[in-house]
Parts: sequence; structure tokens; C-alpha cells
Amino acid sequence: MQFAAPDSLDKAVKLLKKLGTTRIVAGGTDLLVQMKSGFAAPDLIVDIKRIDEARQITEEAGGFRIGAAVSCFEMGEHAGLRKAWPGVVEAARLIGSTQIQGRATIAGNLCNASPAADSVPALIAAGAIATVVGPKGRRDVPVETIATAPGKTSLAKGELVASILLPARPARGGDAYLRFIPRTEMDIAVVGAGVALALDGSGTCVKARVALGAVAARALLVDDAAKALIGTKVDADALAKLAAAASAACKPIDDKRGTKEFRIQVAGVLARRAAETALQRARG
Amino acid sequence: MAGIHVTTTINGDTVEYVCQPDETLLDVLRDRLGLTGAKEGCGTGDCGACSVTLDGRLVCSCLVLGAEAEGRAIATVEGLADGETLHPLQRKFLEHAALQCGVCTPGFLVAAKALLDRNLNPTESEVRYWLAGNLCRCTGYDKIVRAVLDTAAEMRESRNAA
Amino acid sequence: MPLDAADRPKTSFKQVGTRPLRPDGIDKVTGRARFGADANAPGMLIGKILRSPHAHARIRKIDASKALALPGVKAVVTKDDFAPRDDDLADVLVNVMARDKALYHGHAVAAVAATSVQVARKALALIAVDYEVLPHVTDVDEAMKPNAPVIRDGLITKGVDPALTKASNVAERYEFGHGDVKAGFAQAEVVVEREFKTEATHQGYIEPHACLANVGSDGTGELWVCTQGHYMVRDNCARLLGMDLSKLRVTASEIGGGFGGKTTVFIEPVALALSRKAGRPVKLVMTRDEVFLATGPTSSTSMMVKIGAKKDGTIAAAEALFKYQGGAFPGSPAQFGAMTAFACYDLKNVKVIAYDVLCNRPKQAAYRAPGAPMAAFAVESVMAELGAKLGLDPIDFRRRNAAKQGTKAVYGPTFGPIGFVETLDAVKNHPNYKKPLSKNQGRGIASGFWFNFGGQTCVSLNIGTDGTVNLALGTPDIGGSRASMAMMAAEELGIPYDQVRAVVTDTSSLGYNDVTDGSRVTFAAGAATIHAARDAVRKLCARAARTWGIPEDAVVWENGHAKPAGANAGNHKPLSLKEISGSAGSTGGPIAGHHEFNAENAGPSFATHVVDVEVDPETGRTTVLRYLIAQDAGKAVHPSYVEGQFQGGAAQGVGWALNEEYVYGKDGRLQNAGFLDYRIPVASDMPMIDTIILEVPNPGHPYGVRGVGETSIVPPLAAVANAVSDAVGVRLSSVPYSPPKVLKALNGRMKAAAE
Amino acid sequence: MVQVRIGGPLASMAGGLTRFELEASNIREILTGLGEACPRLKPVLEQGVTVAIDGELYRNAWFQPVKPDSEIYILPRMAGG
Repeated sequence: MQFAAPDSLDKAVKLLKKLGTTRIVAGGTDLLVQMKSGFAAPDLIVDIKRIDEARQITEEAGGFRIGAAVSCFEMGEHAGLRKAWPGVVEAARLIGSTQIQGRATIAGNLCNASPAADSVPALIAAGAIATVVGPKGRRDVPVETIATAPGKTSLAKGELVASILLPARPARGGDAYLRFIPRTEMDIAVVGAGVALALDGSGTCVKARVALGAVAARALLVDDAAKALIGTKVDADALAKLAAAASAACKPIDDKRGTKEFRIQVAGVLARRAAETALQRARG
Repeated sequence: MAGIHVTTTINGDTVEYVCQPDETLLDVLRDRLGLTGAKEGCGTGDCGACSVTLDGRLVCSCLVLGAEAEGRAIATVEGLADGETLHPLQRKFLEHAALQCGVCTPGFLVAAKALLDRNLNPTESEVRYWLAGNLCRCTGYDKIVRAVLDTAAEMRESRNAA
Repeated sequence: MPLDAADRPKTSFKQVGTRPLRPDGIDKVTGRARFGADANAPGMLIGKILRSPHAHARIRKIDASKALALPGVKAVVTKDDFAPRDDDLADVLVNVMARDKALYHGHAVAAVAATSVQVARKALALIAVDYEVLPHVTDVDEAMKPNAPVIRDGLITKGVDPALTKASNVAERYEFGHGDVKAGFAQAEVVVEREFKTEATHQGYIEPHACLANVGSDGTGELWVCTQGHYMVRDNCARLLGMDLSKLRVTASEIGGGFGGKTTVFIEPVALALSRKAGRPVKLVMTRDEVFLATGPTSSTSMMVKIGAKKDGTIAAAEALFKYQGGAFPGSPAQFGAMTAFACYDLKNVKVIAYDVLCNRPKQAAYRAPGAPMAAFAVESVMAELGAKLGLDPIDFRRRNAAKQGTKAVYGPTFGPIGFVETLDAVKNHPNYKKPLSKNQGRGIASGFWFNFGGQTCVSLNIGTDGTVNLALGTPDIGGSRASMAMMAAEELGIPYDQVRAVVTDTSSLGYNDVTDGSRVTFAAGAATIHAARDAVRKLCARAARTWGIPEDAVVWENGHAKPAGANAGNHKPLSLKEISGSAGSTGGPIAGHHEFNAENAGPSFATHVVDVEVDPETGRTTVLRYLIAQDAGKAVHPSYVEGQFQGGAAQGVGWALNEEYVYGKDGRLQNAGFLDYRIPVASDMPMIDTIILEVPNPGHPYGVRGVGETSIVPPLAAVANAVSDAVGVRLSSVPYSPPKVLKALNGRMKAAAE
Repeated sequence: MVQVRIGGPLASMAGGLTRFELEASNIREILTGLGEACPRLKPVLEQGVTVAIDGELYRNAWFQPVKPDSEIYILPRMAGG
């Protein structure tokens, strides 16, 4: 096993291209656990925290670009980001403990490809774009296309997510993320729900994205749930339809963290509650 | 596996060590440097007993590679007291009997200090959520939370007096 | 010289009841304290254990040749390194290292010692074990069925008359009770009968098991280990390895929690065997998943409880059936469940039957009041339902039937002075009990009992020439007991607390001490400390008498001074402890006090808990809003640590009630061997925990002390369950009251209401 | 003579007998007498039991005296966490 800490993305890509299994350490909060359990035994570990570009949050086109090595805690410290996308920041700040948030990154959360990743539904709802850098250059893809199955991504050999772009927050827009866990902290989401919506001047919902976590093999973007809100005043009736659509979209499994029925029912509850918070935020 | 040479700062002192690429900072602290204050309760970031700060940021040292510490500044429980003078948190933990077995205590102290460094007026709820990554099985947390709140109050008072 | 009247507990104190800082405190807040994994030795190897991936499998062959050929591997041990036994350690040995069969997922099958942890891990992967996988059973009810796979060949149920002839998984049957249950139920006007299950939970101490073994070629050995009892470790290890007790010196490290889980040996004999074979020190530290897989959780249970009462609230009869599985070995605490279940109540007609059952799970270890919390969950849940049916306040209902001095306990004897009624009155008068509740909020009440134990104890107290005192103890300090011991010694000697240094010594320094368990240390080691101090005081008085040239019985000890007393004693200036010890070299040599005894008559402790919760009716999630404990401590030596015991027990019980459980897959493998998915309460899960310390003196202790550590975990399961039931009207038949189960029950109720 | 009562699993081992009258002045004599009166109990008694005398529990106290009118119960050996 080797360790490298390159200072540019180009160098990182060159290292990752090498033969053998390579893993990126950004926050390391998943990788080190996998190494400890013997689940991961990479030939090369590439630490990207010495790459300036990966360490920054920058404003771009009215939105924010979050480097792949920016910790969740740092996101919470960024006033502009917090104001624009409170749901995304909340989701990032729900991951693990204070200690974990001091290391974990949303890019890592995305690339670890756990269906239960907290930040992913929030990012999907926000319409976030992942900037992927690899041997063939850069490409921008919607975050929902990164994870393909538990632990599997669409990234090619040598590619890494360099940053995630959160677009400009729409006028009269708001987002929220909620998850269900049995304790108050430290658990993996049993269900997660992210909602982003925007209103017109009359308070009618003109745009909505609803994403669910931990209810399928990867985070789901639920168009039917969004449709339940668009064109409505996000009243009780619309929220009930949203909840029903969210529950209907679930394809969960029974596991040690929750049952199918529980996940299906609670997905609707959380989607509704997240939409209520997003609505309040959109109304300002 | 070739060893990696690392130069870092621990509790203000420059320290050099050689570690393996897959060796955690916790293992380096405990097994190479003899700093056994940080404990391994789980090795997976779930218990907080190995808490240290890395460039001022609270982390689980079991989820940091030793190699990552190059050029960084690490603070551990061993650096909390100033010579013979305990940090107010250490004193209040004793006064409030905020420890029983004491194995989680180093992690709690490091974590609580990281909180008070940022926020000297936390609510009970803020203390509880900040410390949610530090497991204690003995106390039920009551006396720990009281000790942290009391420390904050005392530190506020002495800051105002100064 | 007159000491306290021996037969009545002392009632006025100068130091006992105050809250000084603990002697080991500075070490523990500075990181200097050395726990199990904090020791190293020159030339040390790292030990690692290979564990069975199967729940039940015959071990046909173990081939370690490839592992032994790996550079850096210095020793491999298997069952062949331990002689088989048929005595009281037979099961302990089988659990330490599997013999013909792996009996549970995680059962140790081999171990290596290597120059680094990396090499040791690699070596484990190179050990080839040929398994024949056998059918398994992990559920207690399934294990009792006639067609269940029999886990231990030839196991015949004990306690059945006439004796059975067919082997089964039922190790023993117990029966307790008195009166005529049938006649009692005939008189009952309201009867509630319910079935319950509880899942296995783990003690969840934060420090994994760790030890450092060093065995020399001369057959002597040293062991550094985190344990609740280093004498137990010494005796068990020496016997398993064929060593003389005197040749194995065991030092107890600081211990990072135990709660009963460190009252036996797991890795220690393995580390010693590896060290002996390799001729080098071996450090063996469990990972967290090993702790969950292969140490002792408590039993899972299946229970039936039936209680009948008259309309005035008098219980007419009570009956229970308890089935406890204790892993693949006999010894679950089923009988303690049976004995404690109804101990809070004065019952004329009661019958309890209990079964000790085997499953393909790790060998259970004691967990804080072993067996009692589950039984109390069942009984106190039924009590709540019955009280509600009778329209009685839950405290009044319990009070009407409360056990008092003179009550005949379900397990036979008659109680002496006990403080149960006091706990009921205390919570009823507390403001928490009167706080109004909002929608979806509920209040639960439950009571609990634990016997408490004494046990073998040996203490030495040495007085230095400067008048300060070393107190040598043989009972590992888990929760601050050194502070309490130093306080009691200082109280007797009449010197400041900080002039007594209490130390837990190694096994070569004192006679045998039982493990720190059964809530025994403040009681038993405390009594031994008091007696050792009194022994020293006698000697101090004798030295003063000799100095003054007066009879020994003309000297009394007051406030740290020898004083002449009585008509003929003469007029002498009192001599302080410092003065007497300063001249000890000239008056007869060093002065020490000592006491060894078998502490008996520990005096039981009762508690009543009141918990308020809020349940989210849309997700089934329970939030604990406030928590109140009233418990009898006999006498609280250091009230802060008594409160700490109350609070810690309650928090563990809340975890057990709401989220903690061993989850097994259909393959018999444990699915949640880590703190991520074995969910113990975190700081934000708990409210402050209010405590009321009651002091009904225990006549069996010179200061009236009762153990307090265990009773506090007995009521919470039922208290939380009763609170959830009060909040949203559902009562589950099993803990944990996890959100999916609560939500399912709520859905069921909604559906029933709609129909 | 003292009256000794046994319960639980011990009683079934003693063929359902729950009461014994023995000549004994301390716990050791009780245990010896019981073992003689009912040999099937002997191994259990040797493994260790708890003896309750007038409500007070003794685990290992051979020489604890008993009076003729003492309430005496033989209980399983106890342990704790």
C-alpha cells in the first residue's frame, strides 16, 4: 500500500490512473472504516486535501462550488452557503458526529454511493452538478447520476469528483432535508427526504424537486412527488399527494435498520415535513 | 510497505515519526509516540474516545491516517492542562464527578474544549448535540453536561472580569 | 477502647456523605491513567484471534502451517494448547477456545502472535479451518422446541423430577413461590396476563477487553488486564494453563467500564498461552466487533406474567414463566429473573417457573442486576395495565402491595429493613410526578429490586511515618470506589481525606478478593476498610498507651488523636496519628491495619423510576423528556457517585428499552456488531436525570451502606414501556420499543379504531 | 433442631421435598446435614449455595450461627454484574 498527497488535480488523476486499486481519501470517514474491516485494501491512497481547488468554497454563477475536500463542518461555517441552501447544509451537518463532520465531505458522501447517504437527497433536490475530472478531462454531470448501486459509481478508472456545484438559489426558493433515525444522532438514515421548491409571486409552486434516500438501491429523484406540488399553493391536499407519491416511489428492503413498511410510510411523512420547511423558507 | 516520514506538531511540539501508509493517527499517537490519552473504543468513528483536534478541527484520530498529519497541528488531551494547572474543563469534570470509569473522559474533554473554543455560551441542547459523537456508558451524561455548562459559565465570568 | 456499637450502623459522620474529588481523578482527566490497552513491553508481540464465521459448525481440522510460515509469526495456538477439563472451568475453557464445535458466530477457534498487527491479521487469513456447518438456533422459543438442533450433546435438563432422559437445549428448570396460586386467582376480580420478549443487550463498556501477557520460561507469568476481578483472572488463567496461582501475578489496569461484562476471562488465557509459546510478551486487544461478537451480552428472553387483584387493589395471586437463553452454555440468569420478578411486592400466592436455555449465541455474561431488568419489564408492564384497569394511581397500587420489613419474598426469606415504600413516597412527592403532560406525551412508573452481594474481601491499611495512609485494595475501581474507600478510612482514622491514598494492588499484595460485581465494593470493601482502619486504631491506641504507660483500655481514639480516658488514665496531652506514626519505629515498628473477611448480609436495594416521554405518532419515535429516580442507598458515602450509578443505570435501561438489541440474520450471524448499529444512548438522547437518594440503613454494614450499582437498571425498561403506552395507547409485547415496532402498533390501533 | 427450607430447583432435586429438620448450629452443619438427608443435593451444595438466615443472605459463611427458631432458606448461589 502506498500513500500520496498530490497538490494538483492533474497529479491526482495521474496517480489514480495507475494500475491496481486506488482510493481517494478526502474525509476518510468511510474509507478508513472499510480498510479496518478488510472490505477495502487499496494499493494506493490519494489524499486530495493538499489540492487548493478541492479545499475551497467559491461563488459561481450565483451559486456555490464546493471543493471535494471541503468538510461538512466547513460548509456549516459558510454563511452564504447556509443562506442559499440551508437544506443541503443541514444534510451535511447531519452526517455522523461533530468529529465526523470535521472530516467528511459531500463529494465523499456522494462517491461512497451508500443509498442512505444524508447529503445526496438534499443535493439531488437542489439540482447539484458534480464536476468530474479524469484522464479525458472534465465533465459536469447531475449528482443523481454518480451512484449506480450500493458502493458503485459511474466514475471511470482515474476519475474523481473534484467539486460539486450548487446552482443559484431560485427566487422565492427554499430547500430542506430531513432524515429518520432511531436516536437523535450518530445513526445511518433509515429514510431521508430532500425537497427544494420555488414559488411565484402569488405563492404558487412553480418548481420542485423531491429526492429520497435509503428507500432504494440509490437515492431517488421522485418526479411524481414534485408534480404533486407544482401548480399548487403547497396546501394540505398537495402535501398529502406528495406524501403518497413519495411512499409509492419507495423500493426499500428490510434490514437491521428498518422494515420495508416503515420506510415506505415514513418516507411520505418526511417528504411532507421537509416540503413544509422548504415552503416556509421559500416564503422567507 | 514503505514507511512514510512525517513531521507534524503535537500539543505545540514538533514531532517526527515514520508510519505505514495504512496506519491511523490514533495508532501513531498511542503506539509510536506513547500518547495513550486518546483511546480506541471502536476504531470506526462511532464512540469519540480517540478525539483530537487537527488544525483546530475536532476529529476522530482513528479516522485520520498518520500520513495525513504532515505539516498539521494536532492537539490531544495530554496538552490540555498548562503544566500543573488544569484546564477549567478538567477541573469541572472532577468537581461534578463527570466521570466514572474515565475511559471516555479524554475524548469528552477534547470535544468539549473544541465546543467552548467556538461558543462559550452553549445551551444544554447545543452541548448534548455537540457531544453526541462521544459515547459514555457510565454516567447517563447528566454530570458531563453539567460540567461543560458550568465550565462555560465560569470561563465567561472570568473573561468578563478580565 | 470503645468503638461504635458493633451491631448498629453509625449515623453521624464527618466525611462520609461529602463530595471530595476522587484520588484517580487527575490521571483520568489528563490522559495519564493507564487502561488495558495502554501498556507495552519490550519485545512485545501482537496477538489476534481467529473467529468462527458460522453460528454452529463442527471443526474438522485446523491447518495453521501457512500462517506459521509467514515471516513475523511467532506462535499459533488452538484448543490443543489447553488441556480439556470436566470441572467448573470446562465451559469457560470451551468459550475461550472452541473445541470440537464452533458454537456461535464469533467463537474463537485459533490465535496468532506476530511482530505487528498487520502480520497478525495476514496470518489469521492463512489459517485454514475445515468446518462442517450444522443447523443452528438463536431464538429462545425456537431452541425449546422438540425439533430444535441440540447444541450441546447429551445435555439433560436439571431440576426436573423425575429426571428427563432426552437431551435438549434446556439446561435447567427453576421454580419459586409460595401460597396457593390457583386459589388466589379464584379470588381475583381483575386479572391481566401477557406475554413478552426481550432481546439480548450488551454491557457496552467503552473500553474493549485488553491485556498484556508475559510468561517466562521458568513458569512464572505476569498479566496486565482490564477486568472487574484480577484474582478471578489469576485463578482461572493459572488453572487453565496449569500454573501455580502464586506464580501468576495479575495487575488490574484502570478499567473502562464493565457492568458485569468483565467478570470472566475471554482473551487472557489465550494471551498467556501465546506468550508462553512465543517466549515473548503478547498484547491482545479486542476490536469493537469482537466485543459484540464474542464477549458476554445478556440473555434474550421470552416471558409470561399473570397477575390478579381484588377491586381494592390487593394482589390476590401472581404467576410467571420465564425463558432465558444464555448462549451456547448453561448459566443464563433465569433464576435471578424468577427470584427478583415479584420481589417488590408482598404476595400471598405466587409461583414462578424459569428455564435456562441454550442458543447458538455468545456465552452470556453478567450484566448489571443479571436477569432482573427483563423480569421487571414483564411484571411492571402488567402492573401498569392492572393498575389502570383498577382505576388506581400507579404509585398507590404499588404501595398497597409493597414489600416491607417482615414481608416474605417470593424466593423464600423474610425481608429485614428495606426502603421500597420510601422510594414510592419520594417520587409521588416530587414535582416531576405532578408536571402536566401534553398530547402524545406519557408518564411511566416502574419499580425494581436487586439482592446485592458481599463476598470475599481483603484490605490492608499502612500508616506512613508522616501520618499519611496507604490503603491497599483488591477490588478494581470502576466507578470511583477508591474515593469512597479513602473517605471511610479517613472517617475512622479522623484524618483528612486527602491523607489517605487508596490503590488497587496486584494479586501478589493481598489475599483473594472477589470480583467487583453484585454492587458489592462500597459495601464489602468499604466494610473491610472500616475494619482495617479500626484494627490500625487499636494499634495506634496501644502505642499511645505504652508511651503514656497506661493500660490500653484507658485510651480512646477521637478526631485523629489518641486520648486518655477514664478515671485512672491520668492527664496526658492527646497524641495525633502523625505523632504516633512518627515515633512508630521506636514504639514497636510500622503500624498497619488489616482485615480479611467474607462480607455477607449485603442488604437489598429498591428503586422506583418515573419517566416522561413524547412519541411521534407518525414515525413511532420516542423522546425521553424527563427522568426521575428514587433509590435506597442505605448510606451514600459519596453522593455524587451514588447519583452517577443511578443515572448510568437509567440511561442503560433507556437504551435497552428503546433501541439496543442483538440482531441476528437467518444465517445465525450477528448483524450489528458495532456502535453504529448497536445503538446505545448518546448525549442528545437523554434529558437530565433527577435523583433522590434515600437512606434506610443496612444493618449488615457499619455505616449502613447498601450496594447501589445494579438496582438502577431494573425499572427503566418497564418505566419507558409504560410511558409510551400512556402517551399513545399502545403496549408492545417486546423491547426494544423501536420506532418500526411502535409505528406498526399505532397503525394496528388506527386500523382497529377505523373498523 | 432447625427447620431448613429449600426451594426452586433444589426442591425438585430433593424429590419435591421442601422442608428438612436438622440438628445444626451453623451453616456448615446445615449443609452437611442436608447432604446426608438428601445425597442428590450434595453436588449442588458443594458447588455453592446462598443460605438465607432470618432474611439475611450468606454465600460462603460456614460458621454463621443459626438459632433453633431461625428462618432458614437454601437458595441458589448468587452473583451479580
